[in-house]
Amino acid sequence: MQSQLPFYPEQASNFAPSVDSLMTFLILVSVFFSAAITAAIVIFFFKFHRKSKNEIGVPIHGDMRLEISWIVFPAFLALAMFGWGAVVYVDYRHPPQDTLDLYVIGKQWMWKIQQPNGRREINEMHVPVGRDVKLVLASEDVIHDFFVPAFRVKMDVVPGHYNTMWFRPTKAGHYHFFCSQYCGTNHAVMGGWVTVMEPSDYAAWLSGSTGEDVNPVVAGEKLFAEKACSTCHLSNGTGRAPSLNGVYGGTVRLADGSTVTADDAYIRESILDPPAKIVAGYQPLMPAFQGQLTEEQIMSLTAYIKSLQSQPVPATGAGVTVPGKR
Amino acid sequence: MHRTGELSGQFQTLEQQKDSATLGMWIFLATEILFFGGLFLTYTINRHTYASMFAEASRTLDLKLGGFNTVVLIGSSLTMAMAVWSAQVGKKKLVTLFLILTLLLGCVFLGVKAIEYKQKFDENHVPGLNFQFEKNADQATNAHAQLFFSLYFGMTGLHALHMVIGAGLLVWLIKQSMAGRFTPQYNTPVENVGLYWHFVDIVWIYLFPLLYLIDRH
Amino acid sequence: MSATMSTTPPQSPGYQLPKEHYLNATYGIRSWLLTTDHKRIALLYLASVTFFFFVGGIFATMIRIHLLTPQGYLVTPETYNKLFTMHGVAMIFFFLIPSIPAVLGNFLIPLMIGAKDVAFPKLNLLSWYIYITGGCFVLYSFATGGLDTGWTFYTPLSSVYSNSAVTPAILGIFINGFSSILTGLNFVVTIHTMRAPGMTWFRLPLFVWAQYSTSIIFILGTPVIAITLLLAGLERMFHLGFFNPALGGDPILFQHLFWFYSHPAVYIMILPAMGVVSEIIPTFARKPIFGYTFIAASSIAIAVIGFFVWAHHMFLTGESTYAALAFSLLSYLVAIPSAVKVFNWTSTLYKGSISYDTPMLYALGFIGLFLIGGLTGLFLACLGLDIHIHDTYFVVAHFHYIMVGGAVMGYVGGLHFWWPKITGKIYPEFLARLAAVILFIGFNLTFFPQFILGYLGMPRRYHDYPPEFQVLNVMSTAGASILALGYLLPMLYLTWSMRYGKVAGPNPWPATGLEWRTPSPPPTENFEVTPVVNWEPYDYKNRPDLGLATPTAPTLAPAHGDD
Amino acid sequence: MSEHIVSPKLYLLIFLALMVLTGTTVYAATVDLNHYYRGLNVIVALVIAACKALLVVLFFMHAYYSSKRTQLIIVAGVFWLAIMLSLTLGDYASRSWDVH
Ligand code: HEA
Ligand code: HEA
Ligand code: HEC
Ligand code: CUA
Ligand SMILES: [Cu+2]
Repeated sequence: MQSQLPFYPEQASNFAPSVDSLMTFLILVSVFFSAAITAAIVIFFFKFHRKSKNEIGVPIHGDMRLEISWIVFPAFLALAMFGWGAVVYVDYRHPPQDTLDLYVIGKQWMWKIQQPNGRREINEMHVPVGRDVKLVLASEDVIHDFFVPAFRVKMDVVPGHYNTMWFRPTKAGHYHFFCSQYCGTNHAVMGGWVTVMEPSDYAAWLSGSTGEDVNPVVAGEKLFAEKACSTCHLSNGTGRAPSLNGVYGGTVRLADGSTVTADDAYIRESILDPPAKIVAGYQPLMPAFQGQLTEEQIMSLTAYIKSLQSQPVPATGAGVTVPGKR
Repeated sequence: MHRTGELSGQFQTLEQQKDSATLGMWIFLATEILFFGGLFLTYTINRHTYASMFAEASRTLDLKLGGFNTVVLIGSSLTMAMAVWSAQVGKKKLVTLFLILTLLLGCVFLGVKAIEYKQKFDENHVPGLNFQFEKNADQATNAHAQLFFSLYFGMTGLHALHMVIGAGLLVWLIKQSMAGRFTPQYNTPVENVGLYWHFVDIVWIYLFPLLYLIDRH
Repeated sequence: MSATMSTTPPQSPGYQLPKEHYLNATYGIRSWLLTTDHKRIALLYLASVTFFFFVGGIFATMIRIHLLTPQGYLVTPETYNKLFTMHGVAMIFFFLIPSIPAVLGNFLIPLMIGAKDVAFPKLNLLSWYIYITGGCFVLYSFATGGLDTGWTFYTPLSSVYSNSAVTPAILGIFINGFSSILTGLNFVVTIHTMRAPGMTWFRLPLFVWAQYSTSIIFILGTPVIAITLLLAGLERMFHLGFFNPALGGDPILFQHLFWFYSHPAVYIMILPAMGVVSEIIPTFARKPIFGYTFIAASSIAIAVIGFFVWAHHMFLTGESTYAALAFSLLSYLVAIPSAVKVFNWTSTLYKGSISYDTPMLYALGFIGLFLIGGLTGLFLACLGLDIHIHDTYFVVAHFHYIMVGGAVMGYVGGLHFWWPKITGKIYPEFLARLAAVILFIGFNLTFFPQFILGYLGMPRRYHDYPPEFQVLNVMSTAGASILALGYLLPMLYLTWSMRYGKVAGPNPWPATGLEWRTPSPPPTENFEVTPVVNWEPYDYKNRPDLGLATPTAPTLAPAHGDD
Repeated sequence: MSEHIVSPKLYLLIFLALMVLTGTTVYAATVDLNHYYRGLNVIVALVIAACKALLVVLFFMHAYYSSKRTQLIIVAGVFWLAIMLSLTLGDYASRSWDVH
């Protein structure tokens, strides 16, 4: 996207102004030091140019006050840079509550994006303007990186665990996103476009979803039966495994006495590597599913488990069964 | 470490030459700490992530053989130290004797290690070669157990490689010692190989509990 | 302390080369390939690192030509990826890391401290052979399938997914590591035990301090990259899982291990160049360096603190926020000693007697370009800003400013400065100044536009980019062709001068170091008699032997107590 | 470098101490100490190993009698290892503090 200002890409998210003013501050400091030192060199050049062949300079060995001041003064500036940068970064690493969650899966060399209602996109991402958007990032193979210059945000997409990033689009439009971590042959073309829409347009676009998209909750429910999760995880909690109703987002007590928050990463780990965190009061019976589920399937299962929040517990205690399973 | 104990050209005095050799050896050992350090870091992170799997896998190792080897290796450190002492006090025969003893103990260690490796091979516990942890272990269990055994072979293998190099150095020392080269004035090679040998011992002192002794209860 | 020194003949034009020196002491290929003379080993390194600079430079040229147009017409994506990887590997591991230490360091450290050779001459030769062996492995990888992992070898791309010749390359770098370790070990021992009488620690030339600090990193950092690459190599060969998440491993762990070495390694590249600059500036300003102790101590500080900052390359990998905060703060801490150096160099010019011989041009160019490179390092270390500029061309510009504008300029400047000592001949001054200016201009044109490209959002390692970035890319390529010409010139006239240059004499500048108190080129054993040092470093005032005017009458005043 | 000659008796003593410690570490591993404090088993194993290593360095390798310079090198090696381990593990440990 060509910008109006030649040295800045377009500003289209809440982070863009903060990053740009940080940039301005650092440029000012840099210009100050570069100018001061260049000026000193040039002035000394003319003033102290060797006049005769055998001339020597005035022996000056040093000056303690100068040394201290040029240690302390830059140190203060450095602290300022660090502090300001830290504020922006900490904000970036801590998504606010109540975000619009999109799932992003990177694989050589394309991006798969899933909207909360299950609508899927490839190398395209639609988001509403003014809403806090959180991306949950997963990779099927190597490390990728989701980068939107106009939003001034990027985050590595690391196989084996979830990273999250967030932003709030501030301006409707069409913006480039790139893969910014080298990932093999077609790394350079592993990009696409983010479309920022007015909320009403976005809602319309979402509902215009074609029937082919499988709702992840439905897909997850199906998998839950197929992978026989449902044989242990009875929804009334009478089975060998804890009921998953209302687990997501809550706090789980573990066998070793510690507690964790049941977020995406925890659910993922519980599925792939159950012995890592054992729920208090249960045996480590659950088989590890590592290597048997794709990132997409894990996300569907997670979406399903997440949806169990609101579902009433079936009165029969028969657990969640889906008619027509294999 | 100069072959004959004469002064080599770049030095002014024998004192300086010896000083340099010792300093060089210690610096080399410092690099070795960091070299093994990378492995220990990898080990720590994986053991933390897969704690129960590591414990389970560790229990398949032969504690008796491992313990025996620990005793053997520490014993060889003792004989090595004695060899240095003999050289320092000028007992030329004893130097040779203790060096040979050290070499023998080193070989015993390597022999036992070979037996253990053979067992692993028979149990399909060698990563990269049809690794199968237990009969019906699922994919994830296999992968995590394989991590343990990769580290086991990586760490003990590198350690064994150091032992082999040490054994080579010992052979070289023994030859010189038999020619009566080492005297109270000139024994830097014995001392320096000694330092190396003790270092290799220390590595094992850490490997033994980390690999063989995870939650043996 | 009286300055009674009688080794150097008085300055007069019409020097003759000494009859016998290290170059003509013995003849024949064997006398070179089996030499244990540190000066000859330095020349062996000179030839081999120059070769790798060519190799890397040719890849760089192809990169720049390919990037002339958005779609790129020169090579396929696979090939492009191999180009920048092989460029990075050749330049970093086989050119820049060994360049100043193994060439100038090897040649000069014994001369500067008044020793006959390094402490372990055979080990020194062995280092070179190890380097060559490692180099052969890497060249083998380049020739048979190339290497397309990026110089950073991130897993699981390098250990599982790449189809190129990764294993031999990893082995080559692994082997090469031992060359670095042995060189570092040799230097530290030499500096500790081989100093001439009177050469106290605080009389050491700053170049030696810089080499000492570099050696600390060689010794304590290199083993970690060795083991890391070994693990990655084993993972690739035997399908193990240390860093492969599909098998339970952790790719971030690889990055920690990699950068634990590779960040300190950037100081391996810059510290020696800083040492060179610290020699050149007092010589051409003809006065003691400003704040000797601070410059010496800052080298050590950089070497040590440099080990605490590595994860600033990993701010966006998902490392913990707390770790990111700590590593960012520490990165700012390591900038302070660099700042101290810059300020002290500049102050040294004050009230100097400044001449602008070629080495001085390079030194001043170094200050300017290193400054920009270093300051933009602060942008990258700034957490909030790195979110945007990480892995863009901003990073590429940052490190070329420091490594090409800084380290390579320092190396080329140092080569000019000590060329008379190495060969006994003087290079053509006019051509040399011209080349320095061309390099300066070409360099800035090549890499300044890349800062802007980066901020506009062009990711690095792209063979194909959106068309709006084209103008700046064309500028960069234009600059690169000037740069290539700039490098061609010194290669030609330096080679030419070896035969046809004017005879230099023992101390053409004149400079104060011990290395200038022996004939040029020096005899094999360096000094006819072991020198005794009884003057302070860079002390022009109390050195009547240099034949320069002194502000006061040339009495043999005490060496210190002047201010 | 003044050379210090350590008596064989001391060597033997150190060797015996090492044997005792080896026995202790094996025994300690068979007792469930984690029960008292999470990870106590590993901590005990590592403390014992550190003691053994210290004995070897100080006496078999004569570091106890060596120059300050030699001791500094040892400390540096261990210190750098500590940098690597602590900062890396610090990253891993503090990731879970980021609960939001
Ligand atoms: C010789 C090589 C060299 C050197 C010396 C440096 C020096 C520095 N580098 Fe750089 N760097 C690289 C080579 C080098 N770097 C390379 C190769 C990469 C990319 C690797 C890859 O991914 O391929 C990289 C990447 C890199 C990153 C990661 C970027 C990213 O991927 O997102 C960061 C982040 O913090 C960084 C920071 C710094 C800092 C703070 C310094 C500091 O040491 C700079 C200190 C100097 C100064 C600051 C100038 C002088 C100071 C003054 C005049 C006073 C003013 C000072 C203050 C106000 C504090 N560098
Ligand atoms: C010491 C280190 C060093 C040096 C000296 C250089 C030198 C140069 N580099 Fe750099 N470069 C790196 C280290 C270095 N580089 C690293 C580590 C990377 C990252 C790799 C990665 O991402 O994995 C990189 C990446 C890199 C890129 C980014 C690629 C990408 O991300 O897609 C580019 C693009 O412009 C580039 C250009 C150049 C140029 C034009 C030079 C010029 O300065 C070179 C000039 C030299 C010559 C041209 C040879 C000598 C001249 C002659 C023999 C004259 C005759 C020749 C001709 C007429 C052609 N380099
Ligand atoms: C053989 C029985 C079994 C099967 C099959 C099984 N689980 Fe479990 N699961 C358990 C047990 C027992 C626990 C509690 C102990 C633990 O944390 O490992 C558990 C814990 C969990 C948790 C953590 C719950 C919490 O309260 O924090 C999640 C999430 C989970 N399982 C998901 C799944 C999914 C998804 C599947 C299918 C793909 C599945 N499980 C299949 C037995 C099973
Ligand atoms: Cu995906 Cu780069
Ligand atoms: Cu760095």
